[in-house]
Amino acid sequence: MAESYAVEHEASHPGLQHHFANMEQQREAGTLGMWVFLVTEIMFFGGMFLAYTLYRSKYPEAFAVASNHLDIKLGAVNTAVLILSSLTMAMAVFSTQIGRLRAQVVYLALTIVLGLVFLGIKAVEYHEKYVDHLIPGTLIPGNPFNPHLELPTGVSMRHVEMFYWIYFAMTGMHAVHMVIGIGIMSVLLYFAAKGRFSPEYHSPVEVSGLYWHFVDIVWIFLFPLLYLLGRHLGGHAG
Amino acid sequence: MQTSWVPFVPPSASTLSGKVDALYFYLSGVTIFFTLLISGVLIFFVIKYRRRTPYEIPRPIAGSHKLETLWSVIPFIIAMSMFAWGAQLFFENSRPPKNAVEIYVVGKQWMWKIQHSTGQREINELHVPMGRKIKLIMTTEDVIHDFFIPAFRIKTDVIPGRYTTQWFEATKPGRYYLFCAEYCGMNHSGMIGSVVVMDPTEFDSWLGGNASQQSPAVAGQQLFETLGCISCHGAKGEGGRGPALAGVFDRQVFLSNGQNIKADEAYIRESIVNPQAKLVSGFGPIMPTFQGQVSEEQLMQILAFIKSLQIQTPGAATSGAPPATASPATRPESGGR
Amino acid sequence: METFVPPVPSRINYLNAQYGLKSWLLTKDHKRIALLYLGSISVFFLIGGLYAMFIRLELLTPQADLLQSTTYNKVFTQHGIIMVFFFLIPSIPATLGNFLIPMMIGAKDLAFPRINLLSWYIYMLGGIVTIYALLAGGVDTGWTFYTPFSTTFSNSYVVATGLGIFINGFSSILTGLNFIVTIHTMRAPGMTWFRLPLFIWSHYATSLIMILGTPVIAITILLLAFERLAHIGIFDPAVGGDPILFQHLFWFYSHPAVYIMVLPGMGVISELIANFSRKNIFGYSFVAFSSLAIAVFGFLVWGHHLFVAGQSLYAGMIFSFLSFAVAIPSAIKVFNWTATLYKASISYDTPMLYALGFIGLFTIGGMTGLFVAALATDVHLSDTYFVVAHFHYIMVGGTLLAYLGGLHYWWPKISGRMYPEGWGRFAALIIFVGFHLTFMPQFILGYMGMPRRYHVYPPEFQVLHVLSTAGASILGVGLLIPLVYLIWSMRYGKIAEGNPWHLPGLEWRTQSPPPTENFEYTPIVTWEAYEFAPPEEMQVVGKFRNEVVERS
Amino acid sequence: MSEHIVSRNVYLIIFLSLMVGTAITVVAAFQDFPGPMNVIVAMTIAVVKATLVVLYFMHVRYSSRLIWVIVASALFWMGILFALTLSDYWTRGWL
Repeated sequence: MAESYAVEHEASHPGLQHHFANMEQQREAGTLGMWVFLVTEIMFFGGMFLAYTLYRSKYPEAFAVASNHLDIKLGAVNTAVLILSSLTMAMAVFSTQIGRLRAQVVYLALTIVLGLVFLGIKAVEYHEKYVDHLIPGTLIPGNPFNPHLELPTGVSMRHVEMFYWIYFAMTGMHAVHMVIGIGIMSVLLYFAAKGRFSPEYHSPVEVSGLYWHFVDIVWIFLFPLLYLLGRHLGGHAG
Repeated sequence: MQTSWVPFVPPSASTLSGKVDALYFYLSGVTIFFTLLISGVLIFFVIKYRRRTPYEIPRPIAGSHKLETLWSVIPFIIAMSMFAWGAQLFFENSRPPKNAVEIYVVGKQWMWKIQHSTGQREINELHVPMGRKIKLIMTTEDVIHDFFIPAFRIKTDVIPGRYTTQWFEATKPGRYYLFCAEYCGMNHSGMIGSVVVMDPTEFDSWLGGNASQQSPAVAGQQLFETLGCISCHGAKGEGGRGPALAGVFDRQVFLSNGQNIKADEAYIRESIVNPQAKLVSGFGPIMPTFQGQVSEEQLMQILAFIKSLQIQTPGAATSGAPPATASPATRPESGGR
Repeated sequence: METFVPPVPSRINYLNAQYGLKSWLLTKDHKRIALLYLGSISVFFLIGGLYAMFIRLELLTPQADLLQSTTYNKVFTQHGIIMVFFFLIPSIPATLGNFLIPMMIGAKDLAFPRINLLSWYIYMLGGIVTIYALLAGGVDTGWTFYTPFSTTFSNSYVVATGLGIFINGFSSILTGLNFIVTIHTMRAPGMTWFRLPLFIWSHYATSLIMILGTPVIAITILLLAFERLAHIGIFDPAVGGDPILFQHLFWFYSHPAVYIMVLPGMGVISELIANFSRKNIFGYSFVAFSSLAIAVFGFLVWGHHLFVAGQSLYAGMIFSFLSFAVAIPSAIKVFNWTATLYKASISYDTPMLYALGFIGLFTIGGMTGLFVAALATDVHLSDTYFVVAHFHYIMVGGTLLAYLGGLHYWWPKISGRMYPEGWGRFAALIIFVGFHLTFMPQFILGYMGMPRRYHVYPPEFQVLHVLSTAGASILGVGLLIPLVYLIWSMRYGKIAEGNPWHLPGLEWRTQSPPPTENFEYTPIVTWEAYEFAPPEEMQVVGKFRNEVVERS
Repeated sequence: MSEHIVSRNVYLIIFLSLMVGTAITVVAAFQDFPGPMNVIVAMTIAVVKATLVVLYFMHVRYSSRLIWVIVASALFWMGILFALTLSDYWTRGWL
């Protein structure tokens, strides 16, 4: 803490940066920094959640029809994969904290693999949407939004398209975060394999873990909002 | 153009303008008072307590809770008086009176298209009678515009995909500016026109001078037939597979989700372009959407027709009970849950 | 007065510790990064000022003679975008804040020096993308990017400009993040929250807005760009979207952004008022907490931009009420600054002139905000020149004056040289006069009904426009004078001592310019904020060095 | 501030609860509850799951008060964004 009156620079640990007084201060700054960053992430996704809320309340039928066309099995499996990856991430932090460095490497590698599995399943889903002409607007040139959906009377195709636009915006933005997360994990894995982290210096692992869990939380909300709401109105589904 | 005898104030030509001016003068007075007060005290202190010797250290003063309270509470009270005054005036003027004459306005890059209920059309000019309440029902074909008449102190955005309204009662004959106040692209500053306030008798003869044009309601009736609305709603809006439309305007509608809503312009428009949004209780989701199939002007004509149906069922508004032709879905305002 | 000999400053400082372009472009020193920002925002200010000049010249006559409509629309749009996103928002935080926050709290650097450098590069990247958009053809949507004009109807470089602003947003986020963490974790021993200079409090509040608001504009601009590129609608009514949602999201950031601009200015003014009157700030805690109150309330009032935009009547009333509430913390600040001067020892140095000017202009700017917060008058005034005048009083009269005042005040610390005092006072006076002449007529124009963003206007407005243009010329000259003499002083100015104004703040208790790690020893703070003492007690080798020795 | 090391069993329990939550929310989605109950059920489960992740995986339960304040303020500002924007949409029809 700043109040610890540590005046002389501790030269003890190679991980300590010159402008911090000690490891404790450095760790605190890192954790706090990540939390503040996550606040910005919450607000970033918040804008999209707001758009979703508004349009879902405006066009409930269209959204139910569109939502029922998503693959609930793949969505649920992906949710499980991501939760499992959160567990392996937490275990990676845990292993570092208690100094089991081999386990730490294994858990980090597992986290990366699970992240890749998630992205793979996501890619399969995106491909299905591509084949079904469910990609909105002219995002993919030459493949305009033109699904063969049976729409209940009065439901505008345009509003179904809007659901898919929100779907792609939100899951796409989430996937971008996953890619960044996997990148961070790979760097961590590299340094972990070189034995950089230890119980005294595990702050990078811990801070990256916070980010990973946050991405998981976003998905925990996306899954019901995009895949589940409207299932009970199953009759309308095309 | 008309000018005002008060310097720096635009001509005042509606029942509202004088009230807005009064609030404006109050706000200006408070602003000038506080600006002079603070500048005066500042200048006095700066001169009186100027530095006299290079290293002098004045005695520190920590602060005063009494003063802090004083100069939080007094500004708050003044601010609330401004809020209340402004809100009350705004509230009063946001609800168009029932007996107002309706004029349809469609904005488009970069002109104003205006149609009177008799069918008379104008572009970038709006002729209105003095002393009568006028309600503008406005929308746009492209981007957001804003219908601004400084002499009346009114302004409202004109928004694609929905209706906005504003109303006024002109008090002085003359020719006043009409501006587009929301930036709308290349020729934004060319999207100006004028409002001509006329003597009521003069206005009536002006309106009658071009009576050959079809009124919006008649045009709306034709659309009602060609678009096939009559097959469900009936030729006179008496209803059938779809809810009855005669007499529905401005009354409470009971929805299938258990809520009540007033059938105003916005609701009728929504029911045409997005019929499933607020289904009338007792009717299935069988109406197709007309989004993108009718132009803004056509929508306004259909709206005018539906409104005119109300007049053709006399007694509905006064009896308090639903007219025989109306579906069970329409209920008098007092019967809402 | 007893005389004392100031200690001989070490000749090594942050400016000459290393040489070469690389030592600047790869620096992690917050002071050097502040200078990088100072240079780049000055360039953007000049570009934005150039656009302002074209606007004022065109408006001399009621016809379109200098610029045609498409050009004029681009010019005012680009004036707004450059000034708001690339000058005003980073102005005080990224330069003065960056330079001073670690020094004022007794730290060696910000918590994340690399992120600090990164934020400058992101800022430059955003700036370059935006400049590219301007050169490639410009953008004509107004800085507000209202849909559906920006998504469907405009034929200009909306996506590229949006991308520039999107990128730039991250620079703002990272700066805010760095400040918050630094203020929380890097304070020197003894530097408690209530010993912090008010500059720090206001930067803390600013950083809150930066991290909470900026992400929302980022996602909004991103959605807008996709809507434009792929013809899919979140905001386009043609496909069921709602253009008002865009306005909500846009103003959720862009109204608090006004406080990002003015709060740091208020922090600077608190420093100037206290230090040039040698008095502690009257009601320190009220001024400190009013900064936080402004940051929080600032997020509750965005809907007053939508009073005539088709927002519901009731939402309008809520927003109007909250907008009046946010006036109170600002009023508290003005009253406390004024009260600070009571029985003080006031000097007439240039920074103090700017501070006094600020209070006057901010009072007018703030009070005219009440006209547009009141619903009935806002109906008449919104989107007229009244609004233009109002926010220029806040942004130019507030932020710019505070920025210039702060720059003069800390110039000896930053450059190690004094600016020429006579020229400084002269320029301050010219700017004050020119400013009033530019924007006072615009209030009147606004009430008379002159809409903003018009380059062709009815002839009866001409007299006031000519006055405004005349004022703008004076203002322009006034702004060029400091540019010239500050550059001049870097080489020819009088050498500044460590504490030329004899002030107690930590940033003055080290040499000018400071060494790379700011202090020779970690200071231990044993005094309150604005606790004035005889000069020899506030020296480079003050009591804190002895204490360090005692403790180690 | 000495840090708290969460035990492995806690992590496992949380993981299992999250999986159970996922299963329940999928099953519940196919039931036709009256009115807006489907949304409420789905959102409640999601909030509970997110809370578990935040408290245990992200160690907030064992963190300083500052972290709590940060998390709370993020939610508060999300609340502002939603509440005031929706206050416009929900009162559009009133007059």
